Amino acid sequence: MLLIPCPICGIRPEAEFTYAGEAHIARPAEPASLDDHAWGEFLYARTNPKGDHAERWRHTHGCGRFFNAVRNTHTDRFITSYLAGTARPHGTPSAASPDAPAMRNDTEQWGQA
Amino acid sequence: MKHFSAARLLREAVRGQSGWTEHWRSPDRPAPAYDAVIVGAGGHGLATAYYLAKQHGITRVAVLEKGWLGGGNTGRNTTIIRSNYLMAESAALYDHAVKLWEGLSRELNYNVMFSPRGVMMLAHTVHDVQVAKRHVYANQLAGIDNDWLSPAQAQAYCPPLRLDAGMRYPVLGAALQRRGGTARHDAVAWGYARAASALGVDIVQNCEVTGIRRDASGAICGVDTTRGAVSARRVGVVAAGHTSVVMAQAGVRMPIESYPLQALVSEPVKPCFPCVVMSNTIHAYISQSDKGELVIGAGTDAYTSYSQQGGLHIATHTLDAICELFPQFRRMRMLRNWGGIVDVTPDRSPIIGKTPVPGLYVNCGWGTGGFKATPGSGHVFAHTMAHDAPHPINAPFALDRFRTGQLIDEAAAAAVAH
Amino acid sequence: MPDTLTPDRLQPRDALPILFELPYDARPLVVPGRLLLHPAPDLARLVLRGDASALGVAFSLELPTQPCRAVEANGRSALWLGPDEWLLLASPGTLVPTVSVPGAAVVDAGHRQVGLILEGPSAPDVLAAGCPLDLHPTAFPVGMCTRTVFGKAEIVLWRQDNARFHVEVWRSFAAYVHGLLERAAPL
Amino acid sequence: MSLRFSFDGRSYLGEPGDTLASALLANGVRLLGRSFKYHRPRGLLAAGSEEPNALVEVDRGYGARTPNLRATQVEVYDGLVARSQNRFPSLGFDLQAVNDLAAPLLSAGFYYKTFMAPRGAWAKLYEPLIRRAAGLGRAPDVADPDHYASRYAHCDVLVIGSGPAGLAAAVAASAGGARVILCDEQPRFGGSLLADRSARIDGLAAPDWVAAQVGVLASRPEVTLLTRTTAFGWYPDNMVGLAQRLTDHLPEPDPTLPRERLWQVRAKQVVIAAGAIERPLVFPGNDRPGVMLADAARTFAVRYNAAPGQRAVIATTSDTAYRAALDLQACGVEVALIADARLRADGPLPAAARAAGIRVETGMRVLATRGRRGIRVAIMGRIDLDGRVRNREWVRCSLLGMSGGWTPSLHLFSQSRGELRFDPASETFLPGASAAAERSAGSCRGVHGLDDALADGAMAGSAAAHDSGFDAALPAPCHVEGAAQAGWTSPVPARRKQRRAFVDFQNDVTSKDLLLATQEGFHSIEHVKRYTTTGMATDQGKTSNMNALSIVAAELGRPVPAVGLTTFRPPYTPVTFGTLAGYSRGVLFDPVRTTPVHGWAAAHKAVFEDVGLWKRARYFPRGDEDMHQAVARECRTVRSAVGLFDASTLGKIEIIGADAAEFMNRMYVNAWTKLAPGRCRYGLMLGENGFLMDDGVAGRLAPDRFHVTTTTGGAPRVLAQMEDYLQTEWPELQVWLTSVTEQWAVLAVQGPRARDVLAPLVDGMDIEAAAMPHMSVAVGSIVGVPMRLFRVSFTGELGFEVNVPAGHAQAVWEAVHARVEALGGCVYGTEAMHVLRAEKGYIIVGQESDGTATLGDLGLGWAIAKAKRDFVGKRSLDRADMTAVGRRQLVGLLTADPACVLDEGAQLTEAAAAPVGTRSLGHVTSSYGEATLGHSIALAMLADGRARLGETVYAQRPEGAMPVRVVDPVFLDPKGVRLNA
Ligand SMILES: Cc1cc2nc3c(=O)[nH]c(=O)nc-3n(C[C@H](O)[C@H](O)[C@H](O)COP(=O)(O)OP(=O)(O)OC[C@H]3O[C@@H](n4cnc5c(N)ncnc54)[C@H](O)[C@@H]3O)c2cc1C
Ligand SMILES: NC(=O)c1ccc[n+]([C@@H]2O[C@H](COP(=O)([O-])OP(=O)(O)OC[C@H]3O[C@@H](n4cnc5c(N)ncnc54)[C@H](O)[C@@H]3O)[C@@H](O)[C@H]2O)c1
Ligand SMILES: Cc1cc2nc3c(=O)[nH]c(=O)nc-3n(C[C@H](O)[C@H](O)[C@H](O)COP(=O)(O)O)c2cc1C
Ligand SMILES: [Zn+2]
Repeated sequence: MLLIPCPICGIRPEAEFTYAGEAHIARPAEPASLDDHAWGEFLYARTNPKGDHAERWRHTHGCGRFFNAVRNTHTDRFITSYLAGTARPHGTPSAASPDAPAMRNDTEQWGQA
Repeated sequence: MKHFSAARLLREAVRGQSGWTEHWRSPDRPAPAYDAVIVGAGGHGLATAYYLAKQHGITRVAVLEKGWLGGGNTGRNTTIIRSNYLMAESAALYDHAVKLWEGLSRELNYNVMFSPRGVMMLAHTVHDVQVAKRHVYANQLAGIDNDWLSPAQAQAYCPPLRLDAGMRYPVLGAALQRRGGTARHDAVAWGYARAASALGVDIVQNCEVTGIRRDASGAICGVDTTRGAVSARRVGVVAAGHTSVVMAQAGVRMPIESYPLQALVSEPVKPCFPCVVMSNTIHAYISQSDKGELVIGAGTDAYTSYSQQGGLHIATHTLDAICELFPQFRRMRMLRNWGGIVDVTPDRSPIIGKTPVPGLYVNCGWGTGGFKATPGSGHVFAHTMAHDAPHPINAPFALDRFRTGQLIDEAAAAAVAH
Repeated sequence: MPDTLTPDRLQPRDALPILFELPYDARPLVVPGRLLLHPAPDLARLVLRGDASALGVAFSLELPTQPCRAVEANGRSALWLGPDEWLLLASPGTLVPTVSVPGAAVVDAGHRQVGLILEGPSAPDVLAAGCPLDLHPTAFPVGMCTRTVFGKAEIVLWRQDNARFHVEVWRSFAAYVHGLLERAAPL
Repeated sequence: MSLRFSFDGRSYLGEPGDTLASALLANGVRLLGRSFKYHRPRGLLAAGSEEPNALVEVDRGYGARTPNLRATQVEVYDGLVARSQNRFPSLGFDLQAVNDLAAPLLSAGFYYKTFMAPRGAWAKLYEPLIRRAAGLGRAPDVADPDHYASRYAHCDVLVIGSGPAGLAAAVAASAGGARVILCDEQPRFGGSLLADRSARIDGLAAPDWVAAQVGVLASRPEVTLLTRTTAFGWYPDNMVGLAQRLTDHLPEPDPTLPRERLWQVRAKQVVIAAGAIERPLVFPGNDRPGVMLADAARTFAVRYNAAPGQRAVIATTSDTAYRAALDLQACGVEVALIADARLRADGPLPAAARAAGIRVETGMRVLATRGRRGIRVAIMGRIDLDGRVRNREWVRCSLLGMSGGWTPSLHLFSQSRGELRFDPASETFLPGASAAAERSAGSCRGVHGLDDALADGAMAGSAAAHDSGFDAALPAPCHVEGAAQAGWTSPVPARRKQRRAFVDFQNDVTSKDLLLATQEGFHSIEHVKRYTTTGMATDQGKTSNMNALSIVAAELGRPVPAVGLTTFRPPYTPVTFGTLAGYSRGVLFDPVRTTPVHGWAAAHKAVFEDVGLWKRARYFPRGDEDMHQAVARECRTVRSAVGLFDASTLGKIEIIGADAAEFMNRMYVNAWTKLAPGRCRYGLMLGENGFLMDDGVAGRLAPDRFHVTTTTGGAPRVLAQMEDYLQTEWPELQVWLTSVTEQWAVLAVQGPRARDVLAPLVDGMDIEAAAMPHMSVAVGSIVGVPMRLFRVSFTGELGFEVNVPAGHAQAVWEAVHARVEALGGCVYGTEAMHVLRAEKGYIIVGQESDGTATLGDLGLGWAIAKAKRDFVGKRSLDRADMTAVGRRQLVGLLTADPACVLDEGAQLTEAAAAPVGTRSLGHVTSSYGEATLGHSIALAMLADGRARLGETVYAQRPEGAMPVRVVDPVFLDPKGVRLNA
């Protein structure tokens, strides 16, 4: 059972959380403007890196908040966590992903990843 | 390759086993060029190489494996084999595999111990019954054996099953596929490796693919590995949990997430469990291996990971489910608990086919249930790589379906795990 | 059609002619010298969401803004459950049935959940049978409250005293939580 | 005080503190088990949890039978009943021992090479035979009568192992007030000190020093002491699983006590002080009863006062065995010879042995042993450089104590993902870089001397306390006298080609098997393991893995670390399933959620069904009605009079805030802006993938307040999806979501007399059609209880859903029920509800739809507010496949035979004949008998269904195909006259 740093409540056991997939895949503001390929990428394509991964969690059985975290998927160790809607903190290593995601990301910094 | 048989076993017994030779060649490094390269020496990759050589005459093939062959999910799964899937596309794919399983030991001259002892899927609620019957009828129409059993019939087939009134989840019936069963997972990898090697395929272990090369036109021209570069015009990625990592080397983002999936075995006991039992409502499945351990699995951990380990709470939940179904096993003991990395697609169906990159093929997304498909998957994937076009059976499983929306959503359709 | 329906009448349970039913067999459980498990007294409950100060004014109680802390004043308690979420507990009949607070939401949860009290030196250990939080007083001091899990149920756990916990649980999970506490109580 | 126990039906006496192993040894019993494959007679190899041979079954009667327990861990109590396993008919005479003669045929992996013909023979013929031969003990066959406990625990420092290193660590760690848990798998703390008869620590004999330390620890309030507690597994973030055995050692345990308890310990720091395991020597006949680890022999003699033999030969490659020899001699065992394979042995211990008059030979090793069912002779000799044997000598003995050095216990360290480091000097792996907040101390990191182990433990303990935030001064070093000093030279490798010398005792893996595996191309140690099964037995290779590794490495000509160990995995020793399952059992397995009127329903003989975690009343049989009859009556009553139904399990969410309607617009396909307060709408929610996710009626209570209902099973999912979008996509919306599922109980009153039922009860409310038309909502009270009243219908009848606070539900239910009865109505359950809604063509999410159905497929496209720019799932609807021809669409079916009730799930085909491979046109989703309409009805998803209205297709049944006419799914009152009454 992982220990997960909720940015609001502090470090708490995994049993209180729900994993919610890769972070920073913002829903397009105008879905209708995306072609099928871009929409398919938004819905389904994931970085799935072996290494540092920006991901979403919800402290479901705690404060109820969704938040973002960077976790190393090889060691399962959390590196940092931060409030939903905020940018991935500077200085956190970003997993190399050669293809920029097709959709808009909500942070400048993540756009590269 | 020397033929395996009882007679040979006897001969070797007499002369002190001195005549046995290596099951497969172990080249230290890959040759500079091949007609086809397979990334990943799991069951699917090895089977692909075997069928490329055997059925399509493409023998200049390398299977590159970053660890030891068969050490991925092939070596760590609960070995359940069945084909009673709901969607016609899936049923066709998995039944293609089951038919190959039935003759596989002889085909490979390697006893993979395919044991059609029956796979029974329990229904605990009225909704389960509806779902199970829908499977049964769909399978029967497709010519795939799957029978609906009353609780008493289920217990007759699997005497350890309990029908006590006081159970939290009573057994309301079961769907039974008699042709389903188990096989010896390691032997599947070894048997394919041996047969492929005998046909000229190079299996190079401890050789990790670190880059995928593309020529000016964007087409595949080779791979980089920890043991040197290899040129090839056809590369098939069969890397299971690591698919996203390998495909990223070619610049392709995949609809895949990799989750830890745990399994465990008990201490070995004398035969006490005749078949495979799965309960998707309670979330556990169990069978007994030839050696006598109860082989038990359940659902994945909740987060993506490449750690090959998961949380203790998964094992405890798995076992509370097993003990609820089979309270007599409460005093049995867990001997070993391990994890694999399963590659999960949004519709829980595999991806087998071409990619946007010419010459690059992918076979992945088998998630928690691809062992059963090993022979069929290798067979149709070899066809795809040989012809640069899918076999009719894997045509529906194209990567493109995530654009068109033509998903093959077994999970959503039936809430059935593997 | 009216623009807005008349608000629900927030009725304290004992103000009604009929008995409130507890969803489990609520006999107190005693392990002498170690543990007492009994139903919490009858309570009115409101879920408060939104603007803390507006809600504080409306309910004449300064809501805690520090995470996972409860405050008690004027005979009512406010438990911080999330950055904009509090559970307000009060004796029956003492809550003004206000449902409309600007910039906030108020929902009656009086019947959604029930309260259990665990008292005695063993209380933290018995809770540890299903709650993965560290309940040592240094980690979970008096006055701390939080949603968490207990076995396969969600609870709200509030430490009222070193050896006294208040547990809130949705009513249909109460029998389970009570049953598990009872099973774990002998230690 | 002696304890009476039995083994294989014979009665023996033991002493308190005995294990079954020591007690049997003391009684002169040396044959304790049979091996897995060859059924070779086996005695004890070890004295602890690493024992591979002596596996027994313990039977407490009352169904509590446990297989595969190690005799070295079974504590003797008065009345203990133990049996040997894996033998027939008896341990002494085992017919399957013929396997041993066939050993050349049964070489590693033989089964992969044969049994392949004829096709199918494997499963029918060979496999059953192999299965019967395999396995060890017998699985229990009745439900386990015992129960199990579980708890989470948290500490600053967890210390695993209570030998000198562990005790010193625990004392040091707890000195400054840190929370410390000390666990040891043995019944007593002390580890190796319990078998130490010569060492004095700070002036105390070893056991007394142990007692003093335990006393100190017990006096510290923040220390938890756990004996009989195995640290079995290391999980992420320093979660360590402990299995505590509470009653197995008791003659008559209090039945209220749990048998075992799982501890899930979250430790800030861990000190691993798990000690080391002695390594056997590999020589032919090394598995005869009487051949055991030298330190085990010493432990039996010193700690248990159980002489493991009368005349001993000690064969060793290390100094510690000299200590064993000396102690055995002191306990009255004749030590005939110490044969040290090393060429020199001049340490203090060899000197002491020589001084004690023991014959010591260096450069000598065991070549073989002789003896039926137990060693009688050890054949010793020297081997020169070209492999020839010299000085062969037969030494008569009943005990052969062997020592190939010590293997530090790295199991938990490795599980914590620490890196192993090979130490060429001792030919062992040692802990290298840590990956978790842990440190190793004592023997398990190669610090073997007692004084060193004590100092190492103290240092580790205080460092761990320091790292978890406590002041921790290093205690003064202990003063140690008389202890065995560590030290050995490299273990001498096994000889290459020799007759069967056992490496993995339990799985009968010999050095030959390992060589054969490498010969056959299995070069990875992981392949060797799987091909030979070495290390895969219930001891997980504790005594064998290092020997296997060195044999394979030598054969491949590679350095040991280049070959490497196989992966360590939990558990350290086997853990009972029940312990891991804990309290989960029956009603504590999964919460049983019941509605506030459950008690009433149960009292009125409801038959319940499970829906998610809920129990729902399925039907209410009267007299001897079966389900079919009861449901038919309930349906007829609703259609003709009125029915009362408990719909409390429906999910309910209160959506409040200035932007509530906008939020609804985005979450649901429908338009909400214009819905007036007091009105309801049937809402449909998609996943972002465009498929139907959930449905339910939403009532607008105020401009800024909606009361939304969801399906029973979908409630958590819907709320989670709403929260997700609200928090992460549209945080600018002022909306709050609160689950009120359990706040409101829901009483559905449905049928032509529904209004008559409620009118007198609803405290002055006007519920006539004009004031409360279909799809409206009002707030008021009923029999004095606050109420939200919805006029909605899931039956097609005039209907209301009365929402009352759950605590008052039963009282309101009773009041309403009295009216229902008075008006000729009845209660009905979920089954009748299903029939009634099907007659109206209303779908059930999860039954008609299945996660692959679009609204178009379900005939619900009308609900989509076309003008909305966006809502969740909208974009996906434009994908090619979502509107393709040939999709399955919801239709009604009428069977040619009106009495025929199709099976749900039945497949539909174009023609009556359906040879294998016939394409399915779709399937029956719901199907019911002739309850009210006089004929059966079915709903189905049918390819291009709406274009087929009026056509006949065929439903395939085991009895034969049934022609069915495709009709509109609304069978009853298509104009909604009844509904709007
Ligand atoms: C615990 C568990 C239980 C399961 N139970 C079942 C079951 O009961 N029934 C069932 O049908 N299925 C089951 N499965 C799923 C099944 O194991 C897999 O779907 C199947 O084995 C996949 O085979 P594969 O050959 O594709 O993958 P793998 O066997 O994982 O092979 C992929 C190989 O690729 C290699 N590789 C990765 N990256 C690189 C690289 N860069 N270079 C070189 N090589 C690389 C890996 O090392 C690995 O050996 C289970 C899985 C797990 C983990
Ligand atoms: N010189 C040598 O070669 C040699 C070899 C072995 C032992 N020794 C002696 O052993 C002592 C070393 O002390 P030590 O404290 O390191 O080891 P130890 O063997 O005294 O103690 C280890 C303890 O750990 C327990 N244990 C092991 N794994 C466990 C687990 N997973 N869960 C719970 N308990 C577990 C064992 O039951 C044992 O009591 C020294 O006194 C030394 O003289 C010496
Ligand atoms: C079907 C099956 C049966 C197994 N039986 C045993 C067993 O009897 N003993 C054992 O130690 N491990 C057994 N294992 C587990 C392996 O030892 C090993 O844990 C697994 O292959 C994963 O590899 P890893 O633990 O080395 O990562 C079994 C694995 C499988 C898939
Ligand atoms: Zn939180």
